This record gives sequence, C-alpha cells and structure tokens, in this order.
Amino acid sequence: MINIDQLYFAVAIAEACVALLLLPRIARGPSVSDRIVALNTASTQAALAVLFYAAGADRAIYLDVAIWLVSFSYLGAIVWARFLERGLI
Amino acid sequence: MTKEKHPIVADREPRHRLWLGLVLTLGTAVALGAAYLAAPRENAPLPSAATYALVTALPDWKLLEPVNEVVYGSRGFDTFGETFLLLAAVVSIVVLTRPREPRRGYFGEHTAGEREQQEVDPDERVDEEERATRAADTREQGKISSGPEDPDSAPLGAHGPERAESLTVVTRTAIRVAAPILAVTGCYLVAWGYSPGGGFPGGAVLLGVLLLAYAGFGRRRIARVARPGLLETAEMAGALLIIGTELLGLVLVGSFSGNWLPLAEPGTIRSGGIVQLFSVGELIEVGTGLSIAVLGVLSISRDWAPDEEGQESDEDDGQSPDEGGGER
Amino acid sequence: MSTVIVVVVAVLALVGLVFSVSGAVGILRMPDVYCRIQCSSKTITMGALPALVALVVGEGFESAYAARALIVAALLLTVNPAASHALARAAYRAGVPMWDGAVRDDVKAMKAAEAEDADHRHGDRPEDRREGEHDD
Amino acid sequence: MTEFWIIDYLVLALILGSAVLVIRIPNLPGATMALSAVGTFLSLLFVILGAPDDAHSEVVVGAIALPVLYLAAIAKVRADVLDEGELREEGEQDDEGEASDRR
Amino acid sequence: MIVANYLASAALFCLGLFALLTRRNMIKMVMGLSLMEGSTYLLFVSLAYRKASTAPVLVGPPHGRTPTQLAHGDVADPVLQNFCLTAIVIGVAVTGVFLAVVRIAQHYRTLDSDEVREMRG
Repeated sequence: MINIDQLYFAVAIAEACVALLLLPRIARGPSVSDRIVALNTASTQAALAVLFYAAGADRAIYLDVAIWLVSFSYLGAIVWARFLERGLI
Repeated sequence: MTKEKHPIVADREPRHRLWLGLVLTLGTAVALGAAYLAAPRENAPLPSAATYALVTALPDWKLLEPVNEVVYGSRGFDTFGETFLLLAAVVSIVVLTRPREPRRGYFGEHTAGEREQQEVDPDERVDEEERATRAADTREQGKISSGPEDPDSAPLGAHGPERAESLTVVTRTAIRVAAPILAVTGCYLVAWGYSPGGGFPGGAVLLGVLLLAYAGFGRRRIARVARPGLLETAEMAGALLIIGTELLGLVLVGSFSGNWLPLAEPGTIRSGGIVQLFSVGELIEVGTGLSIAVLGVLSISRDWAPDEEGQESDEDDGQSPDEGGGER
Repeated sequence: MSTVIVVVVAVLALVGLVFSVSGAVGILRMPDVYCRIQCSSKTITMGALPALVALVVGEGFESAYAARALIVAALLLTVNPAASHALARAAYRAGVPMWDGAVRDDVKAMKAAEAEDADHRHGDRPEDRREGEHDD
Repeated sequence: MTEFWIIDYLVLALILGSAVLVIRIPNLPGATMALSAVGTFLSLLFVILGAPDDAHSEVVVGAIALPVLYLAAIAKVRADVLDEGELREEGEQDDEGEASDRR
Repeated sequence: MIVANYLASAALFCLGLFALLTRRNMIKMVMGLSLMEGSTYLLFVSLAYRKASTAPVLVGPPHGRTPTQLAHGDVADPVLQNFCLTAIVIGVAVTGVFLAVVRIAQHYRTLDSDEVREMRG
C-alpha cells in the first residue's frame, strides 16, 4: 500500500512541474500581461506545492507561507495592472 | 526577443565585453565552486552556536521558536546592528531621492515651492518646452482636478492612460476585503512569536498592505497615512524603543540586551520577555523603514532642467572638457 | 479506512492536476492575452480546488491543514477574479492586440457607435491619443 | 528521502531558469517579472529546506516590494530618458498602427 | 546531495555577476545585484539544512515527538536562518539605494553606463 506522505510529496512534485511548464511563457510572452498571467499561475502552483509539502513533511507551520503566496501573488498582479494601466506606478 | 526594437540593451552591446564578462564570470565560478565544495555538507553536526540556541530556547527563554530566540535574544546585538544598517539605508534613500523644495509629502512635493519661487525670483523664466513638459508631468502625477475619483464611470475600453486615481470598483472591493485580513495576519505573525514569524516578516507584510492600498486607491487616499511626518516619527520611535529595551537590560540586569522582563509560560504572548518587545520594535522599524524606502523611490521627481552643453564637465572638478556632451 | 482515504486523495489530486496541466498548456498555447487570462482564472482555480479538497480529506476536517486549505481556497476565489479583471482591463487599455481570429470585440463596436453618435467629442480625441503615446 | 531531493532539484531548476530569464529578457518590466519569479520560487525552496521564517519574508519581498521598487524606478526613468522602444513590447508596438486605425 | 544547492547558488551568483559585467543598462545591472543577493540567501539556507531535518521551530512537532526531543534532534541550523532573515530585509533597502541610479539617469539623460562614463571625461 502506498504511503500517504509519499502521495503528498508526489503531488507537490507534480505541481512544481506544472510551474516549470509555465516558464516558457514568462520567457516568450509577447506582452507584459502574458508574463504576469504566467507568473501568477506559477505562484499558485507554488502555493499548492507548499501545502502538499507541509502535509507530507507533517509540519503545520509551513502552511502560512501558502496563504502569503496566494494572496500576495494575486495582489501583486493588481500592482502590475496599475503599472500597465497608468504607465506610472 | 526581437533585438532590433531594443536599441540600448541589445544592439550596441559590444562583443568583446561579452567575452570578457564570460571569462571573468567563469573564473569566479571556478573559485566559488571550489570554495563551496569544501563547505560543510548535510551530514556535518550542527555548530555549537546552533545547538546552544536550540537547547536554551525552551528552558531559558520559554520560547518555542529558536530562530526568534537567536534573532532577538542570544544574537540580539547582531540584530541591533542590522537595524541601524537598515536605518542608514533608509536615510540614504531619503537623501538621494529628496526633491529641491522643502518636503511636505511623498507625492507632488515637486510643485510645492513653485509659487514661492515665482515671488522670490521672478526673473527666472521657464521656456515653452519646459512648461509643456512640466504640465505633462503634473498631469501624469495626478495633480489635476479634472480626473474622476475612480474609473468606473469612464467608458470601457478607452485607450491611453487613466486619469482616475484609483482602480475599478471590483479591484477596490477585493482589496478592501483582502487588505485588513492581511494586515491583521501580519500583526499576528509578530504577536504569535512562538510560530514562525517576528518583526521582519511582519514588517514586510505591512509594507505589502500599504502598497496594495496605494495601488488600489491612489496616492491621494493614502497620503494622509503615508506622510513623512508620521512615518519617519514612527521609525524613530521604533529605533528608540529598541535602544531603550537593550539599554534597560544593561541597567537592570547588567548585560546589554539581557532579559529584564518576567517570562511567562511557553506558548503565550509574553513568553519571550524582551524578545517580544524587541520584535515589536523591529516590526515598526522594518515596516516604516521599507515603506519610506519604497515611497521615496516612488516620489522621485522628474528633473526637467534643460540641458546645457558642457555643464557637467564644468562641475566636474576641473577635468578635461568632454566631447561626449555633443552627442546628446 | 486508510486505503479508501488514500484512493480518494489520489483521485482528487489527479483531477486537480489534470485541470492544472490543461490550464498551463492553455497558457502556453492560447493565441492572445485575453484567452490566456481566462485559462489562468478559471482552469487554474478549478485545478486548485480539488487538490485542496484532497488535502482536507487526507488530513481530516479539523486539522490545521484543512483550515489553511480552506483559507487558501477562499482567498483564491476572492482575489483571483479581481486580479484577472484588473489585468484584462489594463491589457485592453494598454492596447495589447487581440488575436487575428477573434470574432467579436464589443467595446470596439460600442465605441464606433458612440463616435458616430457624438461628433462634438472629436475635439478632445487627438489630445487623448497623444497622451497615450507619451505614456504608453 | 528521494522525494525530497527530486523536489529540491526541481525548484533549483525553476530558480535558475528564472534567473537566466532575468538576464535574457531585454525589456525591463519583463525582466522585473522574471526577478519576481525568482523570489517566489526561492520562498518555495526555503519551505522545502525548512526555513519558514525566511520564506515568510521572501514571499512579501519577492512578490511585491522588489517589483514595486523596480517598476517605480523604470517609470521614473522612461518618460524623459529612454525612448519607448526600450520599454515597449512587440505586441504593443504592433498595436500602435492598429489603434490609430481604430480611431 | 546538498552540494547541488551550493553549486546552484554559485551559478546564481555568477549569473548576477555576468549581468553586472556585460550589461550596459544600469537597471539591468541592479537586477544582477539582486540576483547575487538571492544567491546568498540560497547559500545560507542550504548551509543550514541538515539531513532529514525539519524547521527549527518547536511548536507543532511531527508525530510522536515532543518539543524538547525536537530541540536535541534533527533540525536545521537556526543561526544561519537568522542571518538569511536579516539579509533579506536589508537587501530590499539596499536595492532601494541602488535604484538611486535613476538620479544618475535623470542627470545624464541616459541609462547607458558607458555613455555616463564618457560624459565624465
């Protein structure tokens, strides 16, 4: 029977792989907005990886980092949007 | 990326610089690699400073978090120095980004002295070009009153920059919901000193919340809170709190940054003694310091003074007059 | 009991991963920004939610993991649409072009109708345009 | 233990890839975004290596504080110092013609 | 092997150094400095890691361990993490100081470091 901790680690690895899949879009993205979208998605995947890694490593104290990752990456997108829209931040 | 569209970065990059940089970088890489291969690996035992911190955290300081104990307790003097390094960096940012006129706020102070300048020195006329660029700058800085408060009434999809101060109602609502939660959680990071957290992350979170409010609501709305009179006073108060905490240790206990507060049970808010007090001071210091730094860079005013040929070389401690000035 | 939980967790995480990968592939392959934004907002949220539910199931509903997972889910559902809205609006205002194959641009059609209606507003149009060039 | 090393190397690859992008992307806002990606993945790595305190700080610093500093500096520079070719991306440049057509 | 982390840190440092040496855009050079800062964080945290260790936080220990056991057991090095923590915060402020290149750019009307040097004669 598969150990549930190993399952959690596997899911964390898979989420990080999805983030790796997004790097070409950050590299290529013809406009700034494309890069922002890819970056936000990558940091959501990073937050999920943190959650599953915390569950696998059995430390609940890692979990807060996921909250910060989700909230600040998306709210960072708002700052980027302001930069795009106004020209001056 | 298309190289021809970015003339400064890609086009005029000389080849020899690339090769020289590559060689120097590879040399550094070899040196660093040799050094890092000799660094202690993951099998090495913990150094004695670390084991001391781990062993003394719970019984001596009643703290469940050794990192906080190291930061504010046993290596408190180190953090004390770091704090004032931060303060020095902030002061240098304030000095480097200061406008010519006396400062009133972080935003729009570049026009503060204009009327006085007109009265005192009416002879100094600005030419037409400078007036036009100044007007454009003023418009960009959001000082005109014709812009709406928010862009919700503007027709959708209009091109060009927004005149409005804040973002749309959707974004503002989301920030109104999220920012208080984040601010409270940032303070919780500091108060809950026996989980990961403390003054440094808490201060960074407060900076993040301030920047969110700035991005969402515009500079006019946060100018009441984010003004130099308040932020710099708070920063100095934080520095005084830290100095006072440390010096009281010297007076009462006999050692600099010694603990002079009673220790509560582990897992409560007073458990660390002066560690928690130092952490609060650090929160104020980091939050306001980083805010001043970011707002200072945000408030750099444009330098619209017209170019005068050779002006720089005259000021330039008598070096030879340059031919490069003509290229501009 | 434990085997059942493991299977449920694996299935939920797999569903989430499938959605995440499809969202990532969509962000890679979609032709323009607006399509990519809708990939990022819908598909990635749909990919995240089953994974979070998997965590809740796996660790029990009353654990710290479940609480944090639910907070993350709530934050995603709150902040992600707002950020997508701000980004799409900013991209449109900054003039990021649509895909050539896009068939419908309501805002452009609306603006064209408006321009036909109100001729007197032509006066301040060129000024707007110039500012747009100056300011990006 | 092998899972730990797999995820460790994966995140290292993410960090190094983003760092290469910082150097390779010629326009400055794009490079700032890659720098933000470096910060985000660094915080993920800090969690993996067991340093949640550092991860807390690095998330906020990498995701908001540093990008805002760079964006502010870029915005201050570009209006009067740089030509727009430096900061525009090709998509936006193409749009110039299109936008004037739309008028 | 943790050596991979050390080597990645060296690679990150060298990438930053490369940007600093070869780029002429001054903001790009500051970005190179930020990369070098990131490499120091990575090095500190990697040096702090010990085999099969968890975070040096005694609250909420893993299954079947008490905080006191954890303090004597396999945890990462808290002192190096402390260094990293302060370095991160100082790094932001120092980046702000570096970004005063905006002042230079405004004065000389260019971001190109070579042109600035030419103008100084």
